[in-house]
Amino acid sequence: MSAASETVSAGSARTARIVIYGLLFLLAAVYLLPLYVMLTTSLKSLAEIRGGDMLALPREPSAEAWVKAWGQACIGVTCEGIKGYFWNSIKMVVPAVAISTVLGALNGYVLTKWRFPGHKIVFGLMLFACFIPFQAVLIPMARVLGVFGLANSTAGLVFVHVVYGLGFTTLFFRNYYEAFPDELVKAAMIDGAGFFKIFWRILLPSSGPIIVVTVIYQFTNIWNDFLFGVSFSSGAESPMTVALNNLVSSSTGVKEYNVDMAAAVFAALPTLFVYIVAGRYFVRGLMAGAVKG
Amino acid sequence: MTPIEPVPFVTPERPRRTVATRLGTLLPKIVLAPSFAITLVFVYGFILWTVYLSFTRSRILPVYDLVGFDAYYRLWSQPNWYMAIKNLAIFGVLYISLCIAIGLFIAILMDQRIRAEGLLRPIFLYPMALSFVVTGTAWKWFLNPGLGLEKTMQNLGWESFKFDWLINTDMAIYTIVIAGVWQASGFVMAMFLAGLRGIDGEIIKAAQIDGASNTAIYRRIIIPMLRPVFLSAVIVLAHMAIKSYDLVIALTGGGPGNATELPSTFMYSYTFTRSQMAVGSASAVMMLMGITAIIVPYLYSELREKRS
Amino acid sequence: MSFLEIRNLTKKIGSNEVLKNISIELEKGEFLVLVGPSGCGKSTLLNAIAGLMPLTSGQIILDGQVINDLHPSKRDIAMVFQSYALYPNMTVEENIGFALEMRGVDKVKRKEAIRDVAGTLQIEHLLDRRPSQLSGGQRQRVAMGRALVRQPRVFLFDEPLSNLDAKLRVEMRAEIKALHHNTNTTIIYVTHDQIEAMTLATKIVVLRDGAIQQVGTPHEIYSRPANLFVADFMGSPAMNMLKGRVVTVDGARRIAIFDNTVNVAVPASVTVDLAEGRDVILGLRPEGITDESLADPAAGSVTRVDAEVALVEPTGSDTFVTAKLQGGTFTARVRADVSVAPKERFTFLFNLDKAVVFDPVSKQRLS
Amino acid sequence: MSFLEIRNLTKKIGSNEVLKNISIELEKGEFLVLVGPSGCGKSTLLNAIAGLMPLTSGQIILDGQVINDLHPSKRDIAMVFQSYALYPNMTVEENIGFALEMRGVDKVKRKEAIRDVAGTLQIEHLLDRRPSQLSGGQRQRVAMGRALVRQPRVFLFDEPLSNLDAKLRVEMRAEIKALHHNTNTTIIYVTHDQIEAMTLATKIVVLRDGAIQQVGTPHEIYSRPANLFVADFMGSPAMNMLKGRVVTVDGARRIAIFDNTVNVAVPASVTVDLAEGRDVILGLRPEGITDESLADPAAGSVTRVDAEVALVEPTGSDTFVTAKLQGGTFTARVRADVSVAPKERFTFLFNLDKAVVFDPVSKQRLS
Amino acid sequence: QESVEVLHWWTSGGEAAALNVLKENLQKQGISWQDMPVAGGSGVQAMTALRARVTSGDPPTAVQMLGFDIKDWAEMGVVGNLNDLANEQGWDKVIPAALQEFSKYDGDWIAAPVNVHSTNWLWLNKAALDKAGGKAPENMDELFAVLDKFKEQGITPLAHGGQPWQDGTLWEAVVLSVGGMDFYKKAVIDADAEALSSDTMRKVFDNMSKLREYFDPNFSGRDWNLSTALVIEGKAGAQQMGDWSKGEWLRAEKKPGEDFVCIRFPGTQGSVLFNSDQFVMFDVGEDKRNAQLKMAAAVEDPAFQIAFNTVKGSVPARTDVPDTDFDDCGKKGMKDLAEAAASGNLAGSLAHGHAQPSSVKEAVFDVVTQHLNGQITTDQALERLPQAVASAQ
Ligand SMILES: Nc1ncnc2c1ncn2[C@@H]1O[C@H](COP(=O)(O)OP(=O)(O)OP(=O)(O)O)[C@@H](O)[C@H]1O
Ligand SMILES: Nc1ncnc2c1ncn2[C@@H]1O[C@H](COP(=O)(O)OP(=O)(O)OP(=O)(O)O)[C@@H](O)[C@H]1O
Ligand SMILES: [Mg+2]
Ligand SMILES: [Mg+2]
Repeated sequence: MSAASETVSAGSARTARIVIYGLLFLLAAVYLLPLYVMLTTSLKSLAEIRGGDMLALPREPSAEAWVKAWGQACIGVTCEGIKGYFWNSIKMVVPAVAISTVLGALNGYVLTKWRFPGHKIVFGLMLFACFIPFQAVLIPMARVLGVFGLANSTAGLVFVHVVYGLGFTTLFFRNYYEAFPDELVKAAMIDGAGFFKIFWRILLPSSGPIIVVTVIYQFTNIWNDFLFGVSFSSGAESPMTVALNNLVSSSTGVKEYNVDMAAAVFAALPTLFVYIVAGRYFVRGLMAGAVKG
Repeated sequence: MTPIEPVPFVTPERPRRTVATRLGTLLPKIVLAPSFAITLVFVYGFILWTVYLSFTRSRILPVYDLVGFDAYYRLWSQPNWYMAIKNLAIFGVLYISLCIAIGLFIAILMDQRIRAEGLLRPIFLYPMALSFVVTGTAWKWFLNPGLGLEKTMQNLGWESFKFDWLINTDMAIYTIVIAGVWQASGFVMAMFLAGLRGIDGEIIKAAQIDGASNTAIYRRIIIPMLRPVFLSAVIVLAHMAIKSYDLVIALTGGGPGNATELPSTFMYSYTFTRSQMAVGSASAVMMLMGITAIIVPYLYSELREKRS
Repeated sequence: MSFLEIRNLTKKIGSNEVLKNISIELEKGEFLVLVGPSGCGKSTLLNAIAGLMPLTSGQIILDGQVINDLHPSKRDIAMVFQSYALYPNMTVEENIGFALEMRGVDKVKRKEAIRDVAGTLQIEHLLDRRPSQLSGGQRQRVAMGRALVRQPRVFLFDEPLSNLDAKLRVEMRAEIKALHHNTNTTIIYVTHDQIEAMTLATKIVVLRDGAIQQVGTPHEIYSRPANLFVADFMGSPAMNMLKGRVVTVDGARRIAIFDNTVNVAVPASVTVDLAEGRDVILGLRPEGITDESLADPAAGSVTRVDAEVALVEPTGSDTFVTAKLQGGTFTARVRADVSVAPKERFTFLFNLDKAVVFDPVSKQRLS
Repeated sequence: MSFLEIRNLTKKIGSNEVLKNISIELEKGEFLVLVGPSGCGKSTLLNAIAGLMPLTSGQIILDGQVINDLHPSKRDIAMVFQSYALYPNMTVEENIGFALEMRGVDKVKRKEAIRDVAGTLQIEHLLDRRPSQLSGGQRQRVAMGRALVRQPRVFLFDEPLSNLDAKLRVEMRAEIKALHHNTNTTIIYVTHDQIEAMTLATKIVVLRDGAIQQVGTPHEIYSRPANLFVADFMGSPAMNMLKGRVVTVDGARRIAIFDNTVNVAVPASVTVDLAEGRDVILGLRPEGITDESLADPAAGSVTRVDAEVALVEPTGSDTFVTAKLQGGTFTARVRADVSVAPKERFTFLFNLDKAVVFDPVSKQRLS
Repeated sequence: QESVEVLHWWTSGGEAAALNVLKENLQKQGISWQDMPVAGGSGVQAMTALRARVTSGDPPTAVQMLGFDIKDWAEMGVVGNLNDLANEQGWDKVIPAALQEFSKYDGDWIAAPVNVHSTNWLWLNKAALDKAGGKAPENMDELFAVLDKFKEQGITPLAHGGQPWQDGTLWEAVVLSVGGMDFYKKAVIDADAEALSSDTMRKVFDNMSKLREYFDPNFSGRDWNLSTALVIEGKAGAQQMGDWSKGEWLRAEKKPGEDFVCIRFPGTQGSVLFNSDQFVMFDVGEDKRNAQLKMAAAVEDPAFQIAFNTVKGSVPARTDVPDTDFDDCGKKGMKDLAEAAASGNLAGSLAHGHAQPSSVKEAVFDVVTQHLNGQITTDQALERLPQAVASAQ
């Protein structure tokens, strides 16, 4: 057999690169459109929004809407903008993410390194829990929160998010720890470490990638949740999404689209930040376990 | 090497199991127990509760008198419910397949040693970070013929350009697909990218040496090797499709007419706005049965495979 | 009573009996090597001794105490894993010190002990690195250090050298030998490598499918394998197994091989009576078949055999020659500079002093 | 002109020069083995030949044609990867047939070719399985089959046996040897294993840090290493390196070793003039130092040395004895059943015929 | 400190400002106001939140609610009792009976009505109307004639937002216009199956189809206030909408009679379809009861009634409030209401929950919306309407 003498010409390789980059940037532009619309609209005046082109750049950019959305816009009878609700969300998200992540990590640890008969069934049941539609649990959950005295409180919301986040966090950590060498646990046992010591000193410090994935996933889901927020909190206690909804979907009155959009961007900032900063680790973390590829 | 003092060695009096060792073996279960108990009560307990409610005549609030299958008769006599199921079929199939196709396509492009990867990755991922409470308005504008794409194109001089799916009863469900794909395809891209990065480079080299062209390598080797990722992606997307609610409410509110009703919006509206809680519960039960039909075989195969 | 005694140990995983009624006794200071093919249960046995998995039945008695139900952390046993199992998030220093820390040894003493061990293993300059920044050999030494720092009652090594390249392996082997020599601790060591087993052990246990095949000194195992499996498993190239039959020549019992074309004296080690006409298998290691110049001048019973050379494999230090004769092939070891080529005839010297005889049915050695 | 010629090949990765000015010539049907320590550039060189990475400079000429810019798929070269690189989504049959399919061979012919190869490798019964359902040894054979089915111009093997256990390794080695013998194809083979290198190669190239140290037949490499590195790298246990000085005794040039306590004849291979007083290093492999019974009767120049035994390592087939003498240690290979114990004195026979001499400064062999 | 927690969906500027009057009034009495706004979908989310609160055993003090929802909740036995206060202040006399229907359950006062909206209004851009002849249409045919003229002017004739409740609002106005009050009562209030599939109803649906042709293409899903804006800006000629629409005009600094014209939906003169926002007082226990009663009293305070209703566009829930502070449209509304109440031509609005429970209401919306969007034909609509209503009951 003889090989055809064909050389890779530098020219065709370059065309291929150009096509790839072209496609990627075109797609990126499409993906960015909604964000672009939100940003430009938030910088326009109301008159310009009504009369102008949605895709046009603002003629006289102004940060007024931003200032108003943050500190002055009226939500119900209080006109202090969304900043208070922003902190509500933070107060809810941080403990909820932390607790569900820690519990998920512990569960994953037990389910992979301390197996007992029936561990698969336990895991299967916990995993299936990821798939239940949340609308179905609102009423009984309200009852339970009432009984526990957690109704209408941030603690209650944290509790709800932890409960319904457990399935996913357990899944993530289980898949990750599945690939974690058993020998390390055995070695630590022989070295004299106990159950928690092994977890704390050996597994947890090596769980960086999966913690990133879990935290990102939980953070976005909890931050963006509306249903639980509107059902289990009220008034000044409400998370960001509820306040945003009150701002943008009030049924009467002049719609201040620029303020709405500015508020929407504020509401999205933390999650955007998380994805931009941790995107690289997200893919890495997915590689490390969440996806079995 | 100077010997260090031998560490005092604890000798148990009896060779039988001590309380300490027994506690040691129980500890993992004790740690797992709260999570498991919570899941049992708050997921499975609530599912049972929902099943129970579906056999009552609950309307505005739960009542607990059993009346048999009344709610199910009502449910299956609702044209809305059929519409919801039909829409879910259209939406589910398109949403899952488009997300996977686009996600895979972008992932493959991104895998070509792209310099700007750090810049592009978050751009494709960010829609996942935004709730539809946030992006709904922007999307509504964008798809609205009077404000968005159609108008922009016409302003740009393409007078005959028409894009009115949002208000077209036959096409509105596809706008939901568009927005949904926009939101989730980046996440799927990340999953595929992770999968691609996990493929052993030597296998690709081997294929090159075997004489495969680049397209043949993708078609015959790489994409088939991503099978587990496909499976994970389908599961993740299927569950998002079934739970999709924000998307519909923000974009069309179920309209025009009931053209974009989905089981999730159906259930919500029957339970909470139409004061037909029993029918809502019945629809929830049907949804759960559908989910079970998809997920349980997956879980079963997934957990079985581990044995070998 | 022995220092470590394993009595009738059985371990089932599911319905699979991974260890079958294992009994081993070990004195203090002995170096026990476990060998056997992959999957025969070596790691399982180590894990059982370390307490990392529950037993199905049987007892493990250490220093007079039944330790079946003792938690691994209380057994005072150190283990070096095949994969090293270094804690990836800790520095070398922390890795080595971890066991001491868990036992509550104070910081100053710990540091001292770590320095000492690191000195012995010549890894002082690596103390601040993490495992990912070490080469395979360095990792191996750290894993060893982690065990050494503790001075446990028993060391367990699970194929600690299998990931190293040949050169480093030789070095590390010497270090382990020196360690054993200097500290006189009790060691149980798993390996695939025949040379390691032979050079390190004071006692070898050969396992197969969870059952003990033979227990003995390296010399016993090599020279007087209990059965065909052990004979075939130890040694590379493997022992030549020649089909033979007992014949009487000039009134003396001899063994006819190569389809009766050659007959050889019955090895001295065979003391049982061999009935005439009985089928046997004659085992002779490659180094028992040599060229003239390599033959052992002290050998008592030597037979010369002419055969056609099939394959010549020079390894540098020796040359292995595979030859064919009447429906049988055998491999001989000849001096490296002997000139021999395929298809030629060559005269081989069979040293029957070194031969062993097996029963072809029971597969046991006859002696 | 040679069949495969590599001319002044240089490869930089970043600022790191991974291959330095490599030139190799290979005739059709030769079996070239590349050896060298981990990270020396062996895989890189194979990849360069296969076209899997661009060169920094230099030329690769195959069958008279410069193939630098030819795509791997057009070079008609087959490669077996260290990790096997089987396509996990395809059955064994599809794996083996993939290359043919890519070349547009029709289905019937493909099937036939696959059957043939599978027959040779004894994997017919595995054709419907997937790689994940195979054992290591079976995978190795499939990887081989994938290369064999093609009858390419050159085979490249990257440590194809390194993942196998000792027994299987010996078997596979024989199969590769037979393959080369029967088909007379050109093979380039990377290995860590000295025995593999020695037994398979018609030509060995020793690499170190991307530079060629020596090219030669196995015998040349083993017996006449070009420098200290090659001498030390090939052979296990390693060659003994003894510090020596040229002296004149009774008018004859000799080499004094062990702090001048012993002097030995200058090996016959040293033809250069050694000035009196010159420092040299005398290299002698363990099998060149023996007990009385193992000594080569044909040896020309033998010196007896009495030394104290430090360590005895019986490997079964031989015993390695390490002994100390006046600020130097050496390892000897003695007959397995010689009785020798540490601390005793023992008489060793140094066979100077096999010795080589190196310059301690340039580290090159003197000859 | 005593406090009231108020669940409502009046989150936009004007309404919230009006509520502030109530809040400040209460604060003067030492009662703090915990705001619990839940916007969106005319109270859909709010009702979800309310369910959660009630189920958890911690209901808010007062909840903004409409019509039949009040009855539903009262039936659950979770609401409070305002009888003492009502008797003391004589609510029976000043609050119209039609409202009391919803404010009372089993004869007990449970809610404090805030306002009365009426839904059968048509809002016209004065300039456009002048161009079209200037005469306000008085029946469906005249309406179509005017709409045709608007079309000739190149503007959208009828600004409509395609959301189910807006479709329903339009539909009930057409029902009233085509069939008159008796037919409305029979078909809508009594949900008479025959009436729902009668020829009159066929005419209603035919008229709906006809009206549909006067919409602009972007109507689907549009919020009502955006439609109003179209009329204000002169991009559209008219809008059928409840009186809350007036707030938009006022905020745009337009004057009734000068810039815009408010008329009863053609053919419904003399009849009023109403809905009334009420604050339902939940059973919150003794310690919070005092504050709750003070809030109820404050709601019925004429000053609040004026302040709130002038902003909201509605008319006061009490009949004894003077109309001096109201504009022309407001005055007209108050007069219409009084007359209709007297003549028996006052009926609850279906679209706003004052004619049927929400299950039936939504069932009707389903049919109306699907018909309006061309998903079903008129024949199908006539067939399906009685079925949907029956199965929802
Ligand atoms: N968790 C398990 N479930 C079922 N069988 C197991 C399990 N762990 C080990 N085995 C089986 O037990 C047997 C012994 O395994 P073990 O790991 O002890 O072998 P080994 O001798 O150490 O082999 P290697 O030399 O390959 O390390 C094997 O046949 C293995 O398949
Ligand atoms: N992508 C890379 N970037 C930088 N350096 C690299 C890269 N790939 C290989 N190298 C370096 O090139 C050198 C040669 O690598 P190569 O894989 O050829 O070694 P090798 O001889 O095959 O080693 P081994 O026996 O361990 O397989 C090594 O020092 C390695 O660190
Ligand atoms: Mg093992
Ligand atoms: Mg390599």
